[in-house]
Amino acid sequence: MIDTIVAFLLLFASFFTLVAALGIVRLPDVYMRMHAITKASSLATILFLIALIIAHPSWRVALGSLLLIAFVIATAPISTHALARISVQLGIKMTKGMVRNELNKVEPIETESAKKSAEKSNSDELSY
Amino acid sequence: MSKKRNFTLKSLPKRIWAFVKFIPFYAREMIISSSVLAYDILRPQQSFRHGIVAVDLDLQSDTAVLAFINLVSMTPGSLSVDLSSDRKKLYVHSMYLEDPEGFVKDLKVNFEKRIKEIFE
Amino acid sequence: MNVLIALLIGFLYAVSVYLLLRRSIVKLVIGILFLSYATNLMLFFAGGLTETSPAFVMASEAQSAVMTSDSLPQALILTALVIGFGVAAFSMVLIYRFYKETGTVDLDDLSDIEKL
Amino acid sequence: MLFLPILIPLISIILLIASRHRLKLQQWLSIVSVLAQLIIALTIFFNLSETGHLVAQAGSWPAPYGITFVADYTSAILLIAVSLIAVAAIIYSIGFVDQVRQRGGLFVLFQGLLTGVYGSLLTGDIFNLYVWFEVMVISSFVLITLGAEKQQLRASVKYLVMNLIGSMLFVAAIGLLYSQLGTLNMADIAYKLRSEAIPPLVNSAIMLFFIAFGIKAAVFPFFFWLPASYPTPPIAITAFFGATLTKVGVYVMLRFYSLFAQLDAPFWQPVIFVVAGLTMVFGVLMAASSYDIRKILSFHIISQIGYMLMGIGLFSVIGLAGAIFFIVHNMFSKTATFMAGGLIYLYKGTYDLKKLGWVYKTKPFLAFLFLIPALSLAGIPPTPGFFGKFFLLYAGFEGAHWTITIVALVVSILTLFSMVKIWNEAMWKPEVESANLSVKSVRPAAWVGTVIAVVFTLLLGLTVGFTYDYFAQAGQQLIDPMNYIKAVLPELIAK
Amino acid sequence: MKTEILKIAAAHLKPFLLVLSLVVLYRGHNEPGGGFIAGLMAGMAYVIYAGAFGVIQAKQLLLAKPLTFMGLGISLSIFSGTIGLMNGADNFLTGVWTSISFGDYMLKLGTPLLFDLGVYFTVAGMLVKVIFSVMEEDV
Amino acid sequence: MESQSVFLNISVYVAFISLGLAFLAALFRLIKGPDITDRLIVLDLTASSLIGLVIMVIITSGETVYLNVALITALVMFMGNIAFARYLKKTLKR
Amino acid sequence: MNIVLSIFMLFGLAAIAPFVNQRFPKLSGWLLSLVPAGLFVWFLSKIPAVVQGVSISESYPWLAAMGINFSFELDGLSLLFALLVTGIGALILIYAGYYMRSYQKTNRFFGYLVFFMASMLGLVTASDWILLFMFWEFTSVSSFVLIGFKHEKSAAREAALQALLITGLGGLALLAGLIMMSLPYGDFGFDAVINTPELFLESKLFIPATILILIGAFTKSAIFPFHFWLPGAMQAPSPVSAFLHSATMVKAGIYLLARLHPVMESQELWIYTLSVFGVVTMIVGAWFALAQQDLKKILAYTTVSALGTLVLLIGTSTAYSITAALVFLLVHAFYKATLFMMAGNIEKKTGTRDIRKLGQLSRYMPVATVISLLALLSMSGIPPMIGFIGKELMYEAKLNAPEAGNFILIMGFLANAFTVFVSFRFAYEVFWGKSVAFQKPPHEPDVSLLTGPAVLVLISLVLGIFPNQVADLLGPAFQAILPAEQLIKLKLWHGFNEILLLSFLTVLLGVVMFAFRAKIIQVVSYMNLNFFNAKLSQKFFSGIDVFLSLTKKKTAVVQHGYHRFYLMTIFISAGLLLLLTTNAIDFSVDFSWHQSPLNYLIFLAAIMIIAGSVVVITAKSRLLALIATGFVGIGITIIFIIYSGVDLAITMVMVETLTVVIGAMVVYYLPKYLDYSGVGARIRDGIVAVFFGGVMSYLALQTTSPEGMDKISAFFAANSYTKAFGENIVNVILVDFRALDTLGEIVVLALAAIGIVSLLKLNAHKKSSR
Ligand code: NA
Ligand code: NA
Repeated sequence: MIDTIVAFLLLFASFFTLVAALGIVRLPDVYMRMHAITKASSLATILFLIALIIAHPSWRVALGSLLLIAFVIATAPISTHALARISVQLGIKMTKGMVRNELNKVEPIETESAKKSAEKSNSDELSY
Repeated sequence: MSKKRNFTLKSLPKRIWAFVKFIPFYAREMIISSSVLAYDILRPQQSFRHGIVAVDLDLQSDTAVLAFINLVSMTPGSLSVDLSSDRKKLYVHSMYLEDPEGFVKDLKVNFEKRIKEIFE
Repeated sequence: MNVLIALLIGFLYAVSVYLLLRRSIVKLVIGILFLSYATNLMLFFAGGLTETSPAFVMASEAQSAVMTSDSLPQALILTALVIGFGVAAFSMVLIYRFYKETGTVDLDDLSDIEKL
Repeated sequence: MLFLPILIPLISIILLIASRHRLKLQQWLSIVSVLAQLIIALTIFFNLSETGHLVAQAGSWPAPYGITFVADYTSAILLIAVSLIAVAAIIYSIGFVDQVRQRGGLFVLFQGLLTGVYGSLLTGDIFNLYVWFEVMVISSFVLITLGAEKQQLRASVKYLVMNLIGSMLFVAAIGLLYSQLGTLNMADIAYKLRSEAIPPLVNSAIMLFFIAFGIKAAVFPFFFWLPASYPTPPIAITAFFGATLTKVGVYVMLRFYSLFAQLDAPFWQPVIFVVAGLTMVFGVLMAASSYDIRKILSFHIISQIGYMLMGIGLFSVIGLAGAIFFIVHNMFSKTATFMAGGLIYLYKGTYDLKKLGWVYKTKPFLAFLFLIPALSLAGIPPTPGFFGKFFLLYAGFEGAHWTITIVALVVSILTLFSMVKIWNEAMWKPEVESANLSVKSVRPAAWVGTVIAVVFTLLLGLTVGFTYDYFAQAGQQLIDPMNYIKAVLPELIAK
Repeated sequence: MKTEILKIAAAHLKPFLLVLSLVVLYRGHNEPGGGFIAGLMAGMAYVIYAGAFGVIQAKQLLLAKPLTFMGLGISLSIFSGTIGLMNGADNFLTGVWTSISFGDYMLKLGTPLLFDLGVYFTVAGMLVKVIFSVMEEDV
Repeated sequence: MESQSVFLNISVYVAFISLGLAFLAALFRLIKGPDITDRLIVLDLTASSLIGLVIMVIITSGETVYLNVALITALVMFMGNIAFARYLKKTLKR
Repeated sequence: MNIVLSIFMLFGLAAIAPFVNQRFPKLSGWLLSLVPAGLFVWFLSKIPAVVQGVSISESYPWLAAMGINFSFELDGLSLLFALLVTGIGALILIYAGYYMRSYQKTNRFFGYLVFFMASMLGLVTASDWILLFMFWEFTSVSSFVLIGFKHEKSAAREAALQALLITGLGGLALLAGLIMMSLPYGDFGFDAVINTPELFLESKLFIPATILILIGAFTKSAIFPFHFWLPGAMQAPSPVSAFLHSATMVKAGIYLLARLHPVMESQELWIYTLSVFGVVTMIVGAWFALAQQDLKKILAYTTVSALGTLVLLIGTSTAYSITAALVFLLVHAFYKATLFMMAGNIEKKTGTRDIRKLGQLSRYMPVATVISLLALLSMSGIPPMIGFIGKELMYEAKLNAPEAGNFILIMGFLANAFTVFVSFRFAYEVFWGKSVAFQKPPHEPDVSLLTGPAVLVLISLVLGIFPNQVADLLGPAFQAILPAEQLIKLKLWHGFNEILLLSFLTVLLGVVMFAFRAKIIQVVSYMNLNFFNAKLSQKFFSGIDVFLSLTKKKTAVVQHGYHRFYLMTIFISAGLLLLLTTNAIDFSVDFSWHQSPLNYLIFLAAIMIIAGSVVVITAKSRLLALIATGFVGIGITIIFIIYSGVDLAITMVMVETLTVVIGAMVVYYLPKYLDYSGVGARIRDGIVAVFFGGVMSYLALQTTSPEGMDKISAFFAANSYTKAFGENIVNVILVDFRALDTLGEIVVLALAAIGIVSLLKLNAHKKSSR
């Protein structure tokens, strides 16, 4: 029974892994590929972890797996956000069919004060 | 930088309940979003109406904002791209932007409310 | 599969040598990284390969004879890896400063140092 | 006690980091530290056991499992030599090196280098040796780039890459050897090689080791990095490098030859001789055709490494004693010449022989300071250089190794030539008026350091009658490493 | 880089990573982990923070200068090694163990753990120092 | 796992194969690009594939200590992403 | 008082000589000469003992383990030379005290001169080969600094270099020869080889050792073909020429030959070599003296000739020849030192040494004229000077030569006649001849300048009349050289015999030649220019130049500066060296394969590694290359995961990512990739890469551990929990079993961090220029 559940979970996980893989190959622009990574890939990881918990039930595994699931959920959107944002800033074009882009014109990229304070710290009389 | 949270002991059970309710919702959203994605990826002819739209946020605490961002990214077709420096405006990329206004409204109604229940 | 890994080791050495022989200083540094890959793999391989039996002794079975993978090469590679990290970080910063001072990334521009 | 040579510099590093904003304190700390190192080195030397060994196990784990530190006459002698040279080098650096570099970590890196050198000299474990080598190498990387002047950076790239290749081959060699013998302890390896059939891969592993050490020691055909890099940092650093880095490479070759390679001497001896001869010849030819004091001296380092290798290849008591003596002599003499060269630079603003001149006329004492170690390098008795050469020639003729011995003879006349060249051009020639030289200020510590190094050089030569016994004992120990093995593995041998 | 999302994330992640790093450090003797890995994790917490808020802010968050951490780390490692010297002059780095028992659970404490703590500090300090220095080149 | 069902066995192979394909897909995107962020998301996919791979290794071998590898991979890749984003930010300023 | 003390007194004197000269610039010569004069007297007092055969010897341990000691012995030969060194030395110091006044920086001159004196005294009294060699080298070095005393002149520097290199070369040959000679004894004392020469004579090293020792002696004593450094050495101030380059140092080679003669006298190699080189040098020196115009060069070439004569006489090895050699040694020292000093005086007073610019000096400096004439008479072998006795003995020796006597006689006759011609020419052209307009009329040299010459000439005269006064001294010296025979009795007058006839004919020929001097000089100059234009000295320097430019070219080939070719050399040589070691290895490979899903992961890892590498190599963007590097790293991590390296995999992932991250941060500042290499270069590099990779693969294939091998890691597994209280063996190894490695490792990290900061923040150049 457990074997079967694990097997199914693995198959699902494999499926979403393939979805992510195919997505990164087939989807037309970088933004959409990020969707594939964020969603399918994270889901696959989570499914793998659940399969693990079921296959090898122990506190240690459960705790570790849950921690990992939490971490994946917490960080995957953050890193895609960072990449998506920089893609916009780099001016990487979206593919045809774009309806609107409200991000283009806002947000100056850096502030003068930060630059100045950075220079100050650079010129510190600093030995090694 | 972190805003004051109106955190009270009284509201704690309510929040926990909201959180518990949130988990299956989140799981469902994830599965749906991935499945939709799977469909889009597997179909031979791809065409999308996509773009980036701004969503005005009413969330107070950073944690809530973070959770919202997270949720948006995990739901079908949407991906958080950027947050304005006053943390009032979230820019979201969507793969299915047939109706941008409707999309924004959907986000606010469906997700922001739930997040608010948990964190505020 | 031993043959495969041995060939991989050779392949990594070859890639490393090829990269080290480039004129670009960036490739030189990447070549160093490859050299350390090849070397670590060599050390790992030479220590003997044991599948999925990590070098752990459980408290319960401490008294019995334990069969684990050879722990020593792993510890050695770890040390080498860490040292390699320090050196690699230094190398990277060095090429940065190098470029800043000399304005070139072409190693052939260095050939005048030894002019007698 | 055997761990003190690495502990003292390590603790000094911590103290130096803590006092990084107070230069004076750093200087004094460094001097005190190297003096303490010297005392420890002497203590170790005088506490060697009846068979001339001193063994300690890190973590009290028995050999061959834990890391062994071993001192025998060879390592103890070199320990003393290095700490002596460190005293001179640190004092010299205080006077010679600019404040920016002194504040920028010079002293920490010196101590780091010393840690690595002492560790390499004492360890009896091949992987631990790699670690100390790396400590040494990273310190030298930083020292060679310290100050980040254009020339330094240009030179450091070659230095870095060659040394890294050496390190990597070193690790690969450890892997090969471990796969065949299952141990890392040098004595254990030596014992296994002597008690069992030698696996065929062992020679390949040793060759990899020798290639790695050969790169560090700047041996033919792996020496290219040295002339490119040594002349670029402040000469105080170069002097210290010349005295330590390459010598440790040779020391390790000596050790490995004694413990491992001598078992297949018919294979190794010719290899060593060919390499030694070519190293001598190439080094000296390049020195002869060079016109920069630092370059001439750097090329000489290469050439003289060849002599040390020759001693290894000869592998007789006198030959090995000669090799060790040559190492020590070269540490002192070469450092002293570098230091005197540095003083010339401070007064004249250049190392270029074509621009230099008149030192003999205007700074006779400096000329004299240069002369003594230069005579030593040229091999004039009773300087140590003569005895080093003498031992090697004696052992060469004794062992009927004609070719290498004759090469050594011919090379030494060329060495004399290049020394005279420096003398004629820098000391005797009238000042070249067109050379517009900026004269830097000379702090007295630079003089003191030079004088110390010169005095060490002289003393080494003058006391050879008293010290030779120890060198001979060192040679004897290397020829028959059974006592070494017994000292490290008492239980194993008892079985 | 100043993304608000990242700032929020980094602020939330940092304490989590630091605690996690301590766990990894402590467990290192029995499970994968140990001073080096834990040290890198702790360092990364600050690296991520600096990535979000900038080096200057991240620096202000440090309890002491990275170099001090490195010095402290090496000192700790050496010190842990010298404890063994009480039992003999050549017992450098010899493990000295003691155990505290909480009922059934025995907490084993020994100098190797102290040694690992030294590694932890050194590595963390090193990583922070290096990455911050590189970042400072051009904020 | 001592006695695995055939189904589980097959699904294990399927999982390994799909993970392998994911790596290859990542490789494809790495080579193809075209933009720099395309190449960076490859790191993400590689990381999650590696995590999946590690979990599969645990499932098949029962060596739970490998879980740490997965955890750290996740952490490190996250940091890597942020650092790269920062790097790209700098190219913007040029 | 003993020998060592006497030598040390002189070394001590050398150390204080500069200060003495500084304090008493007018009196320094006289003051300094007191010590050698005193030593001279002390050595004189040893004559009786030496005559009686009492050996005066001292020995102190030096490198006793190798049979090397501070051993000194005063036998007849040593005493003879010691007297020459101290006696002439004292006179030279007196002379130099005045002579050097016109020079600058004379303080160190006196130091060097006395240092040389001490060295020379050591050389002739040492009875240990290595000790002798040490003093031998000392004399070379002091000769170097003295020849180069006027170092602002490039000619002086070159001459010094030339002399040092020639004598240094000889020194090395000598050292090698001495080592070879002493090898059978394991002892470097004279006694060993002199008492039991068979051991050496029968050793297979005899021939090379002899040749090497001869090279040493010949270079020092300016024997053909090494003679050319001596005329060059005339760059030295005259006291130096008088002392080192006529009376003492150049005799060191002769001393050595004499020393070894008892060992070698029966050896044909020795006899023939000495005879042949002696004859050639004798005639070559005399010939080249004929047409010289520089007084000191004339004297230098006659010195070469005299040195050749001495070698010939020793090589002839009869009672006559050795007696002749000893007498001629003295004779030559006396007259040649005198003449050099006079040449110096003349130069000092007239400002030139060119014989064509001199003349009529007898009008200005009669005393000097007399002294010079007497010395020239001695040189010409005309009675009553002792030179006559010397020449008589020479002829006698040549007549009695065991082989080729007639040839040697004719050559000796010619050489002597040439010497007579040169002496007459010297005397005539300088003291009479045409009158020259001097800028300022020269006058008689000062007393200090004449004391030395006068004393020496006087001795020459007295000994010529009462030759047997020296027999006491020469007898023991003779015994040291040729123990089997007796010194021939010395007489000024042998009656009318063939030898007297020869002497007469010699002078006659010299006089006849003098009569046709203009023609002869013309002919000789012409021949020198067209037939004997060897110009060895020039050839020596052009040889050095050729050598230097050649090495420079060769060096440029080797040390070409191109980093990647260095690396190529390294990899090719490393690969070849490794191949050298593989002949014992048989190529048997374990192709075994066992079924497990994990095994297939190897292929995945392999694909990732290979594909990633291809991307790295072909990448046009630096960042792509870096990311692909990380990709390869993950491939390797997978291998670690499959084969149980848990901590390894974790660390690898972390380190890998951090490295790539740091790389990206840094690479950003660097310019974009450029295509530097052409297809040819790529193919060539590819071949090198495949070669080295192949060798490493091959080695990796051989690493299968022997069956049943004990590994030390078994100990770690067994004790990790029980003794070190840890379940993670790898970690226990890192923090306990091999904590020392880890300590080193964190030191590396700390130093790397310091280095990185210093690279980024330090700029010595900018700060110092500020
Ligand atoms: Na080196
Ligand atoms: Na040297």
